[in-house]
Amino acid sequence: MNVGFDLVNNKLIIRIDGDIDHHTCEEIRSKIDNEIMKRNPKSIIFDMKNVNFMDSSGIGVIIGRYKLIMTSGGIAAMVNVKPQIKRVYEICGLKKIIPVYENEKQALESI
Amino acid sequence: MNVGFDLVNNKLIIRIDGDIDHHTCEEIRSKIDNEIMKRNPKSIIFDMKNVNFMDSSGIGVIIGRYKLIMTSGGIAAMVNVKPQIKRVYEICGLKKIIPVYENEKQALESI
Amino acid sequence: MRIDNEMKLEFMSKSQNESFARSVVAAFIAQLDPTIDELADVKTAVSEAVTNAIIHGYECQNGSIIIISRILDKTVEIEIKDCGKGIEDIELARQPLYTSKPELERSGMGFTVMETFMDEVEVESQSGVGTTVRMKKTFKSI
Amino acid sequence: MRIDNEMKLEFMSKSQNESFARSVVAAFIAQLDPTIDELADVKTAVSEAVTNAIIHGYECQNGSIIIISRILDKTVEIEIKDCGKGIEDIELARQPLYTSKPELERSGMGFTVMETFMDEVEVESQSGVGTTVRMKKTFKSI
Ligand SMILES: Nc1ncnc2c1ncn2[C@@H]1O[C@H](COP(=O)(O)OP(=O)(O)O)[C@@H](O)[C@H]1O
Ligand SMILES: Nc1ncnc2c1ncn2[C@@H]1O[C@H](COP(=O)(O)OP(=O)(O)O)[C@@H](O)[C@H]1O
Repeated sequence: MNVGFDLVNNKLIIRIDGDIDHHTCEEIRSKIDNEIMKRNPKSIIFDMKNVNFMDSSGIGVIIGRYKLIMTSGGIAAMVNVKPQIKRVYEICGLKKIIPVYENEKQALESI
Repeated sequence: MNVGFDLVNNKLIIRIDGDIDHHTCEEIRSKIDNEIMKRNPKSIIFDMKNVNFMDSSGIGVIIGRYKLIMTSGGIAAMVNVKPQIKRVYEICGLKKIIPVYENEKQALESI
Repeated sequence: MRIDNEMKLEFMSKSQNESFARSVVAAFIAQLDPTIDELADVKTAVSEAVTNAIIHGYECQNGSIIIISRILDKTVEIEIKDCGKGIEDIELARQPLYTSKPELERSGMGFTVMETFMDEVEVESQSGVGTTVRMKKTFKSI
Repeated sequence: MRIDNEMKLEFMSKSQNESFARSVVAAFIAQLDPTIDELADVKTAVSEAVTNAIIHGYECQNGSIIIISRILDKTVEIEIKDCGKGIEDIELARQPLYTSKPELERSGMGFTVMETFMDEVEVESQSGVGTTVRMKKTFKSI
């Protein structure tokens, strides 16, 4: 499970590559938490361009990271979200707490 | 199962689209035989560009059409053959009876 | 009713089989020519039920999961069965946000996802015996 | 030897299940990270054995086909079983170009393809009882 990172203006872009399910969750979670610990960013942006599948286990991971960044007063956003993932995301009520932007540029300007 | 045809200089190009296995064979066979009956070509060229899978049932269909065109003194060739199909083709000894060309142009010039 | 096609799959409760299970069901329903959205819906619902069998049913111990799927005309039926610990209160379990394992960062949305993406979801469970989730979806004809 | 993963698939002897069966085995061995060629080899061998069960074993009548697959380290074992008419002379059946159904334009190359693409092929069969084909292939580590 490949997770890439970029820090832009103290905003951590998290690029997940592959399906997010219970099997891949654990690794994604620990990679992200390590990076947040190390870089201490102001906010986080999930780049979902290379995620073709996500189920409610993935929602758990996203919410967990959202809570983590909240404790230090930060916020979370999501970009490049494909239709299947958008539907799971909406059903699970994430729309209300983690805004979705078209692309990275818009997210970086808005948060 | 889609099978397209083109007649160039009395040579029938047969464009098969999809997997060739026992399930799809019957339809491929009858479409090709109808077309050969109707157009009475001098020779036939199998265009395998859109075939990603073929097993020995497919070999049966190819040999069957080869025999059919042979009875009227014609020949058969094959173009745009992908690696998996080339391997099945070689194992089954088709190489000796049906020449493979890189592309349509080469086949049309050579046969 | 006439069954057009049927398959039964049995596999070990290992988390790498979550993606395997959804690929199998996707390959099976391919004969119904589902839309991309319909295919994604079924894969997601299957992923939820299989994940639940692994995490909750068997609590990540060894066990066997069975998927039976039937195609009748334009409808697919999918049954996902474990012989794990079972659900004590099914009604509670199906509530959105309810999870018995918040420590694992579960969202508690598995059943809600299944119910949203499939036309029907039926849960049968008995403590200490196991759980069966039965789902149905009818595809729109083209 | 330790089994790393195992699955069992049962399906109806319908020709549309030929592509289903090879997709299932392909999805199962994906966890071994096979090369494109290795994946194609296994899919082709599975397609041959399943087609034989449908055409020769059940002679296109209703029946049930079982695939059991196991992963042990870098090796996959695949067992394809029918309860059809069986093979009288296995040695003859395995000869290249031998087919009992030339009227169906069979090439008689099914067993040869299986033997070429897999490391081991074992055939067990009994007239009137059925046929089991057991194949093995070890993937090259990367
Ligand atoms: N197969 C199962 N075996 C035992 N308990 C289950 C099973 N499936 C679901 N449950 C119970 O139902 C609850 C809700 O499930 P779900 O909505 O999928 O949320 P989550 O998996 O996030 O906990 C689980 O927390 C668990 O207690
Ligand atoms: N599952 C089976 N049940 C009964 N007979 C079989 C089975 N598999 C193979 N055979 C016999 O072995 C012969 C050779 O098989 P194969 O090499 O695959 O060639 P083909 O399928 O083209 O006939 C078949 O023609 C058939 O008589």
